[in-house]
Amino acid sequence: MDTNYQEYNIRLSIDSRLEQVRVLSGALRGIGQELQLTDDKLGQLELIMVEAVNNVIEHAYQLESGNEVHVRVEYSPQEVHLIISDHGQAMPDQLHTEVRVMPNPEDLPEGGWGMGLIHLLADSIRYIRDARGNHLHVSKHLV
Amino acid sequence: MDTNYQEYNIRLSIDSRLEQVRVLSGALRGIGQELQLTDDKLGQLELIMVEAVNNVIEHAYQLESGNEVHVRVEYSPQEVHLIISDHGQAMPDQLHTEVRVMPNPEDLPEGGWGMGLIHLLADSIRYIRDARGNHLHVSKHLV
Amino acid sequence: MQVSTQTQGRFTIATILDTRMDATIAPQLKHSIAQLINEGHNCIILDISAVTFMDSSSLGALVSLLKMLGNRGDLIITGARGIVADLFKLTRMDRVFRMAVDVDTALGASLATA
Amino acid sequence: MQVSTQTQGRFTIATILDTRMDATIAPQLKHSIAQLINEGHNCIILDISAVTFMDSSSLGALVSLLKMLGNRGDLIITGARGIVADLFKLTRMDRVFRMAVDVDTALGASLATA
Ligand SMILES: Nc1ncnc2c1ncn2[C@@H]1O[C@H](COP(=O)(O)OP(=O)(O)O)[C@@H](O)[C@H]1O
Ligand SMILES: Nc1ncnc2c1ncn2[C@@H]1O[C@H](COP(=O)(O)OP(=O)(O)O)[C@@H](O)[C@H]1O
Repeated sequence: MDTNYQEYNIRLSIDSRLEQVRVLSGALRGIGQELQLTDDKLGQLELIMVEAVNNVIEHAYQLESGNEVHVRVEYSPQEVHLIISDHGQAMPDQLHTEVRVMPNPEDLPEGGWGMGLIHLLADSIRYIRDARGNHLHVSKHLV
Repeated sequence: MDTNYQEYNIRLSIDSRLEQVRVLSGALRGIGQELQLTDDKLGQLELIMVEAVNNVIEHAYQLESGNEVHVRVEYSPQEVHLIISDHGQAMPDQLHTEVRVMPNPEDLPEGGWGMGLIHLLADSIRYIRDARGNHLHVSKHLV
Repeated sequence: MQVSTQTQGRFTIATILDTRMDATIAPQLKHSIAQLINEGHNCIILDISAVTFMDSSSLGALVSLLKMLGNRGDLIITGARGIVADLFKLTRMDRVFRMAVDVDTALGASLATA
Repeated sequence: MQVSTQTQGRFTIATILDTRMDATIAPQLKHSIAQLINEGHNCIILDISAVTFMDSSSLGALVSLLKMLGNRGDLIITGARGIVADLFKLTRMDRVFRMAVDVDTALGASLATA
């Protein structure tokens, strides 16, 4: 447990239903405002979180409610970490190991941007599977 | 699990350190703003939560870090429930069963207002002890 | 989701009144604009200047509407800002949609090219 | 915690620059105002108009400062609003502290009673 008083740590969790994602967004924005993140950084963190959580609900849990989606927010003045955890189906490896190619705009895609956006917005991405589930660890520099 | 789309549910948790309480406050404010609570109600909910969480950290956990403090926020258009949970020392019964007498202002008290404030601000209070710990359940009407 | 509509010449201006366009809103968004299209409103200006957050599901819904219109009409997006504008840029979908800073600019540009 | 101080006649105006007065801030608050008192500033106007949230630990810190001053001086609280004003009322500590809506009112009232 980190004892640096400049570091903040909070865990958020919701049930795996898309309509619950907005309260998670609200919580993240409130945390960011309390810690005086800029609107820019906060918007980017919100988009990262929502895309990751939507993926968990839609793919890892196949839109089945009654499962927990966890988001851990770790803040230091240098960077913010978001750890999105689930105990559903794991993500295919190439989705997090390779920078994902965005769908071609000319094809008029209606989806498939989620992980690509996370790759573009994050400073680093790590995906870990352990006994407690799948953890997408994303970091974003603040300075 | 409630499936009414108008109901929102989120669980927040921090480590038992007073300096972490502000991120919990930030999260609650962000949630309240997302759900369009008035500033008045939101301020009251924040004071209830902070007083309860301070008590958990100071009394239930005796200012010992490394313990979890959980806050569950349940929203419906009619009311908000806050459930503050810990696995520390339980609260003396008369603190939640009786409306607590506030310290006399003339005595120039330097504390002892916490539970009294919660009684004054909440519409109902319940304290439950079970295998998972102590749960202070507070509700506040919105209409 | 709340949308207010208004007619201006050959254009139907649909203004999103919510501040959030996410995966819950996307199907509703698709439905209400599709309804406008089915009623014969083929030149739509979608004003999203009130929107402070948008995710890729909503972007997908907008693309489906663009396809629905095909070359029978127009869908112009106005007022994207902050992270909403970023979403269009990062996905390069700002090249596919006609976009304008605000409704007046969209109307002006359309007159000029009419 | 950040406090800015300024002198006006016999008054020292201490302005809290933080928006939050909580259990983490309370000891710092106590310390910095106690220091002012120890330096001989006995008539203090504590302007908390920037504060949007205050808990009972901070209220306790203010009471300890009031005690420290005893009848050697004055501690006037200005600018309490919203839930901060409610905290003083709910605990009935608004009867114990001299309170004013803003610094000017506090200074005016003090002149009138001087
Ligand atoms: N958390 C996840 N768990 C399992 N599979 C996933 C997860 N996230 C994404 N996927 C799979 O990868 C594909 C691409 O995901 P993504 O790039 O986010 O686009 P989208 O979700 O819009 O289709 C998804 O369609 C899904 O099959
Ligand atoms: N969550 C708790 N667990 C155990 N004891 C508690 C708890 N909350 C309060 N107490 C006890 O009750 C007393 C009164 O609490 P309270 O009215 O909140 O005032 P304060 O915390 O300011 O002293 C505390 O001093 C403590 O001894």
